[in-house]
Amino acid sequence: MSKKPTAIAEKNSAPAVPANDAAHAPINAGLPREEKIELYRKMVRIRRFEERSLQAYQKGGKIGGFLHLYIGQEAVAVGCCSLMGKHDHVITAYRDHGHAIAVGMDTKPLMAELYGKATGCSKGKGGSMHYFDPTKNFWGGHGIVGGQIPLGVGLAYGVKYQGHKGAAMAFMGDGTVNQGAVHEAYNLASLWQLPVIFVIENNGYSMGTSQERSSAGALAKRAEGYDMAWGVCDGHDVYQVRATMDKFLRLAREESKPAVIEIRTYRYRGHSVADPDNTYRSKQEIEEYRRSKDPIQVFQNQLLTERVLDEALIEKIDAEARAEADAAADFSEASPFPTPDDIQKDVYWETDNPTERKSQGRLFFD
Amino acid sequence: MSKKPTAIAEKNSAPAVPANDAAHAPINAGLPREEKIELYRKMVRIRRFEERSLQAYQKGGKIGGFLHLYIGQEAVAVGCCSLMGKHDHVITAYRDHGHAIAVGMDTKPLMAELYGKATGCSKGKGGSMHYFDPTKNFWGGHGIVGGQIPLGVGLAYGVKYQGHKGAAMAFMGDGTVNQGAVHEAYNLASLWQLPVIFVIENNGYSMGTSQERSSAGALAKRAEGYDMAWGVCDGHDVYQVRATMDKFLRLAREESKPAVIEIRTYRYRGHSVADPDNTYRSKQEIEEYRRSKDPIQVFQNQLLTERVLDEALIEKIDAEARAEADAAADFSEASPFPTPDDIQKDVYWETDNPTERKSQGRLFFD
Amino acid sequence: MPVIEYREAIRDALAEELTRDANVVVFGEEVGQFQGAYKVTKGLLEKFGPKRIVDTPISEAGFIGMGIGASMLGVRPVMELMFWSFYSVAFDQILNNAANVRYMSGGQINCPIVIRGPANGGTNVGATHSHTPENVLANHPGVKVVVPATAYDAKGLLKSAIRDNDPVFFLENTMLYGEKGEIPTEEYLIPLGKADVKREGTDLTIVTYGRCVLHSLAAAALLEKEHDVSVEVVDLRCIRPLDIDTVLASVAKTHRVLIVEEQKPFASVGSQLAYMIQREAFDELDGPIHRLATIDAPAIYSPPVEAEQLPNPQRVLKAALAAVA
Amino acid sequence: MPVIEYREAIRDALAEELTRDANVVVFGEEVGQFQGAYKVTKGLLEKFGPKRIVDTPISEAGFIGMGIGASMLGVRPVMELMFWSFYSVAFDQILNNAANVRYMSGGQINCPIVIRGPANGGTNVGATHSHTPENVLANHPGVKVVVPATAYDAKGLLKSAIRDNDPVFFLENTMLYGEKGEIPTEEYLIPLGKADVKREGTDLTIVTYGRCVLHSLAAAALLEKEHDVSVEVVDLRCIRPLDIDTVLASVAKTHRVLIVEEQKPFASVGSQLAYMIQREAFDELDGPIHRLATIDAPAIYSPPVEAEQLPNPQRVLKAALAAVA
Ligand SMILES: Cc1ncc(C[n+]2csc(CCOP(=O)(O)OP(=O)(O)O)c2C)c(N)n1
Ligand SMILES: Cc1ncc(C[n+]2csc(CCOP(=O)(O)OP(=O)(O)O)c2C)c(N)n1
Ligand SMILES: [Mg+2]
Ligand SMILES: [Mg+2]
Repeated sequence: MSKKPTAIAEKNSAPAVPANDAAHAPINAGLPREEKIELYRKMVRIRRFEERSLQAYQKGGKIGGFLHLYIGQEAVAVGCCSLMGKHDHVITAYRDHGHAIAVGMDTKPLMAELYGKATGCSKGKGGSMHYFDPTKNFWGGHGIVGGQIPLGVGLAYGVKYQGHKGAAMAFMGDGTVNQGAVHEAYNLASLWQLPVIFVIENNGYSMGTSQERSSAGALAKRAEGYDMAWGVCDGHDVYQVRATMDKFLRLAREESKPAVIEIRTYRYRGHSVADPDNTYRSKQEIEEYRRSKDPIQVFQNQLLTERVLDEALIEKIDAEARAEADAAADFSEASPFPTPDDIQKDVYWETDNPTERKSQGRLFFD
Repeated sequence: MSKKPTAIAEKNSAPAVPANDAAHAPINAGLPREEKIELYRKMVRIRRFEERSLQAYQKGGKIGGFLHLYIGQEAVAVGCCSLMGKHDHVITAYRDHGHAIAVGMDTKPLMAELYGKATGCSKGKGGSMHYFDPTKNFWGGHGIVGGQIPLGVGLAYGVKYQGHKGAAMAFMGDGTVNQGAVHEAYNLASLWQLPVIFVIENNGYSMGTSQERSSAGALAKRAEGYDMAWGVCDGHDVYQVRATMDKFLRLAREESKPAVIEIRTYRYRGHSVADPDNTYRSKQEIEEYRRSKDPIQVFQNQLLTERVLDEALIEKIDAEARAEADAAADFSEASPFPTPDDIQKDVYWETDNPTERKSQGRLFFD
Repeated sequence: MPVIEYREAIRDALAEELTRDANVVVFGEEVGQFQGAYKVTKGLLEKFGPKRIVDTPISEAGFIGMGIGASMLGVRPVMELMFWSFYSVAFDQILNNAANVRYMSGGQINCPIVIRGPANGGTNVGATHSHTPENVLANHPGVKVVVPATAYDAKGLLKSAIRDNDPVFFLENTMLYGEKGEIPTEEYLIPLGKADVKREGTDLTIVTYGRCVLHSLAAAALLEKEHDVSVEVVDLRCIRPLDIDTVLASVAKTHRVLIVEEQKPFASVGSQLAYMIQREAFDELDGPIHRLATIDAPAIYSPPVEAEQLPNPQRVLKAALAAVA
Repeated sequence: MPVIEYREAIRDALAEELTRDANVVVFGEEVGQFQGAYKVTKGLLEKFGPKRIVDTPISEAGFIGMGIGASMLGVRPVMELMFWSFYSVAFDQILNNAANVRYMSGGQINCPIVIRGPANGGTNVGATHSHTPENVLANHPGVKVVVPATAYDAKGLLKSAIRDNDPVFFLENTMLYGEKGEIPTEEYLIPLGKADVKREGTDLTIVTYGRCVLHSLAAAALLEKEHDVSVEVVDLRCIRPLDIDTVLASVAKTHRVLIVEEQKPFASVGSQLAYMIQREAFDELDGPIHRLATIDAPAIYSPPVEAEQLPNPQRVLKAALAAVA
C-alpha cells in the first residue's frame, strides 16, 4: 500500500475544481438541456417541500419531534446524487430530506412520514430523521451523529464484495467529524481501499457551535492521516459539486479508492425547526448567504446565462414544485395513522414473515 | 487558534532528535552519574521482574488471566517517566508493568497483584492489566484498547484547571490508534490546548497484526489533521526517548501544547504469555532486535563508553534486580488472598466510608 | 414557596453547586453559548464563565472520558448528554472507566462525576433518541442512578448527586422540563436512595419513577373516583441505591402490586423489582405482581401512536384494574 | 458420534455455512492469520481465503458498523468480538443500527448479521474483560440472543443464527471452548428459541443457560445423591426468543424455582424470568422464586476469589437447598 496521499489529495488544499471551470467540466458541459433543468427542478422541489413541511410543523402542529431543514444546502445532495449509477449508494444523517428527494423518492410518502402516517416512506415509524428507500439505493436517514458512517463503509464493502463497479457516498456534517466512528471508518476505508466517498457537508455549524469551536485543524485534510485522497469544493454551485464528486466517484468505482470531500455550504434555518437561531450567528450572516450564494439562485443565474431557463420556465417549475408540496401535504393529511397494533410490526423479519419463521419461543415481552 | 501545525511538527517527519545527538542533549548530558545508573537500573529491574513473573505464570501456575510482558520496551517507560515532575501524570494500557516500576512503584505489591493477593497494589482486584498508584501520579493500567486515552486528556484538563504547570502522558500501542476514542481525545486536546502527550509505543504489532495490516498512513502524522505537533523517536535508546519527550513535555507544561509522539520499539514475547508467537513474525526478526537493539544492552554499551558503568556494577545491578524480583515473588507467595467478603469492598466510596454515607437504600443486590 | 419549572430546578441546583464548590464544572454539547439544547443550562455561561461552563465537540466518549480522568484529580464534572440515548457512543467510558475504576484500583481512585440529561420517549424523536437506559446503567455495580419526577425532587437530588463521591447518572425527562413545582427558598438536599410515597392508599401499590409517577397519580385519582380503588403510589426516585424497604412496607399494606415504568420490558428495572418483591414479600402477595411497561418495540415516531406505546394514565388505569381483579 | 470441543463445533458451523453460502463472511480481530485469539477460527483463512476471512484493525464500532452496512446489501457477516466485553465500544452500532434499522425503515431493511465471541468470567481477566451482556442485549427488541452451553448446541444454534434474517448475538464462553461433546456426523440445525431440559426432576426447577448449565447439572447430581432432591435443569439456550413455555411446564411440575445465571443481579435475565414465572404461574409456586447470580461487584481478578464470585456447583447446591427449604 502506498504510504503517500494520492496526487489528487496533494493538490487539494485548494478547491478541487475552480468554480469558473466547473460549468465547462465534461460532466456538466455534456449534460443535455433536460437534465440541467432536472437538476434545477430537484433543488426547487426540495426547497418547496421543506417550506411546506415547515408550515405544517409550525402552523398545523402536524409534525412531531425534530425537523432538520436542508434549506440552503440543496446543491450538495442534488449534485452528488445526480451522479449515481446502478451500484452507487447513499447514506446520510438526520438532515435527510434533500438526499431523499435527490435520489428520486416520491415526496408524498416523504411528507406522510413527517405526519407520522402509515403511508410514510417508513410507515410513520422513522420520522424526519429516518427516511429510507433501498429501491433507490438510499440507506437512510440516521439519528445518531456519525453512526451512519461505518454503515457507509459497509455499503462500499458490499459493492466491492459482490464485484460491482459502484461507490457509496456517506454524508455527514462538519460537527460529525469528531465522532470516533468516523475515524474508524476512515481507517478501514483506506486500509482496505473501499469505494466510499465521505462527504462532509460543512455548513459552518453543528447546532450552535461553529466549526472553529468544535474541530481542531482543517476538516477534510484529516484524510491525509489515513493516506486518503481529499478535496474541498463550493457547495453553492451544483456544477462544482458535480465536477468534484465525479472525479472522486470515478476513482472509487474504477480503482476502488476512497476519499474525503468537504463541501462548503450553509443552512438558513435553525439546526432544527424548534431551535433558536440567535445565540451563535448574526442575521446579517444569514442574509449575506441568501443574497449572494443561494444555490438555487446561483444555478438559476447560470442556466439563464446558458439560456437553458427563461422566466416562464422558472415560474412553471416553481409553481409545479409548490403544487407538488401541497399535494404531498394533502396526501399526508388524508392518510391514516398507524394503529397501536402496528407498533410491534417491522421489528423482526421473522414475525413479519410468520410462515417462514424458523425460530420458536417468545420474541416480544410485556 | 492557529490553523497550521507548529514548527516542531513540521520538522518532525524525521526523528525529533537524531540518535547520535541524544546523549549530548542537555537533559541527558547534564544528568548526574547516579541518575544515569538509576535509569539503567530501572530497566533491568523491569526486565527481571517480568522474567520472574513469567516463571510464576508458566511454572508455578501462580498467575491467572493475561500477562502482557513489556520485555524489549523498557527504555520507553523508563525514559518517559524519568522526566516526571510533581504535576506530571501517567496513564497506560494493559501492558503496564514497565510504567508502574518506572514511576517508582514498589515491586512487591506489583508482583502480589499478579498473584491475586490482598497485598497487591490493587488488592488483587485488578490483576496484571489494572495496576494503579495515584500517589505516584500513575492512573493505570487499563484493559480496553484506547479507553484510557480520554482519561489521559482528563488528567491534562485537571492539571490545567487546577492551575498547575504539569503534563499528562497517555500511552498506547500502535494498534490502538484506530480506536474512535483516541481520535476524539486528539481533537479535544488540540482544540482546548491541553497539556497531554499521546505516546504511541509502536512495537510493530497489535497482537498478531502488523502495523501495515491495521493502520492506513503513518501513525503519529495523524496529529497534523488536528493541528497538533508530533514526533517520532527511537525507543531502543533511553537517551533519545528522554531528549524527545523532554522537548514536548516542556511545551506541554509551559505552553499547554499537546503532541503525539511515536516511539519505535519492539516486544520480544508474545502479545500475552499465553499467545502463540509463530503465526505473524519470524524468530529471526525477534533475534535481530535482541541482538542489535535491546534497550538495556544499548544503554549498557553507552554507559560503558561513558564509564558510568563497569562490569562489576553491571553484575551488581543485575544481581540486585534478580534478588528483588525473587523477594517480590516470596512476598507474594506469603501474602493472603482476598476473601469472598472482600468482593463487595472498593465498589462504592460510600460503602467503604459508611460513617460518611449520605445516601440510603440498597447498593448491592443478590 | 416559589413555583418553578423542573428545568429551572435543575439549573438552580447546578448554579448553587457551582457557587459552592470551585471544583464543579459543567460540560457538554451546547451547554454554554447555545444555552442548552433544552435550556437547562441557560445563563450559566454568563454567570460562571467559560472555564466552568464548557461547550464540547460532538465526542461523547471523548468528553465523558475526559471528565472521568479529571475527576480522578478532584475536579467534579457534571456532564450533559443532550439525550441519554447518546450514552451508546460513550458506553465504554461509562461502564469500564466510571463504574470500574474504583474497584480495579482497590479503592484508590474515586470518580465523582455526574452525567445528566433527558432519557424518555414521548416527543416523537424516534428510536435512536428515545432510549431509557436506567436498567442498563443500574446493572453495573459501582454506579448510582437517579430518575426524578418533580421539580422539587430534581433539585434536591441533583445537589446530592453532585456532592456524591461515586459516579451518579441522573436521568431527566424532556416531557417534564416544563412541569412546575413548589421549591423552598432555603437550600435543601434529598438523599439518594430514599423513595417517596407520593400518594397513600390501601388496595394496590404502584411502584414507579420518573414521568410515570405523574401518569400513576392521574390514574390513581380516577381509580379512587370511578372505581373505588385506593392506590398507593411509591416513587422510587432512585434506582440505585434502591429503597426497597419503602416498597415492601407498602406491599405489606396493600398486598397487590403494579409496577409502572417507561422501559422496554425485557430485563427492565421493573423485572428487578418484581424479583425482589416476590422474593422478600412472597407471603404478602395476594396475586401476581403486574407490570406495565413500554410496548416492546423500538420507539415509533408517529405522534399519536407513540403516546400509546408508552405508559399513560389510561394504560395505567387498565393495568391497575387487572392487578386488583 | 464424533466427540469434539465446543470451539471446534463453532468452527465447524462457520466452515459449513461459509461453504454453503457465498455471502457469508467472517471478520474480526485476529480471526485470520493469528487463527483466532481462542483458535475458534483456526484454519478458516487457509480454507476460505482472505476475501471471506478478514482480519480487522482494533475498531469494533467501525467494523461492526461496516458489517451492518454490508448486510443491508445481502452480505452475511459473522463478526467476532474477541471478548463480548468489547461491545462497549461498538454499543451504538449494535443498539441503534443493528437493532433499529428494520423498524425505522418500516421493515424495508434487513440486518442479517451475527456477532459472536465469548462473554464470561472465570479466567481471571478482570472487570474490563468479564462482562456478560445478554440482559443488556436482549433488552432491545429487534435482536436475538443465543447462549449455548454445549458443543452440540453451539454448532446447531450457530448454523441457525447465520441463516437467520435478524441480527443474532451469539455469546460463547472461554471456559467452555475446551469442553467436549458428541456431534452427529450429518448436518443438523437447532432452532433458536427452543429450551432444552438437560435433566428431568420433580422437586425443583433450575432455569439456567450457558456455563451455569454445567454447574447446575453438577449440583443436581449431588442434590440427588446426598440430599434426595430431584432437580429438573432447563437450559434456555436462547434468551431472545425465549422458550418460556418449557420453563412454565417445568414449574407446573416442581412448584419450586431457582434461577442460576452468570450475570450481575440488577435487571438481569433472571429478573426477567422471575417476573414472567410469578406472573404466569403464580398459583403453581409453593414459595418464592430464588436466584443465584454473580456476586454483585465488578469482576474481581484474584483467581480463587473470582471462582467464588461466580456461580459454581457449591453455590448452586446451597441455593437449591434454600429454594426447596
Ligand atoms: C451521538 C450524538 N450526539 C449528539 C447528537 C445531537 N445532535 C444532533 S445533530 C447535532 C449537530 C450536528 O452538526 P453537524 O455534524 O455539523 O451537522 P448539521 O446539523 O450541521 O447538518 C447534534 C449535536 C446526536 N444526534 N448524536
Ligand atoms: C476494545 C478492545 N478491543 C480488543 C481488545 C483485545 N486486545 C487487547 S490488546 C490488543 C492489541 C493491542 O495492540 P497495540 O495497541 O499495538 O498494543 P501492544 O499490545 O502492542 O502493546 C487487542 C486486540 C481490547 N482489550 N479492547
Ligand atoms: Mg453542520
Ligand atoms: Mg503494538
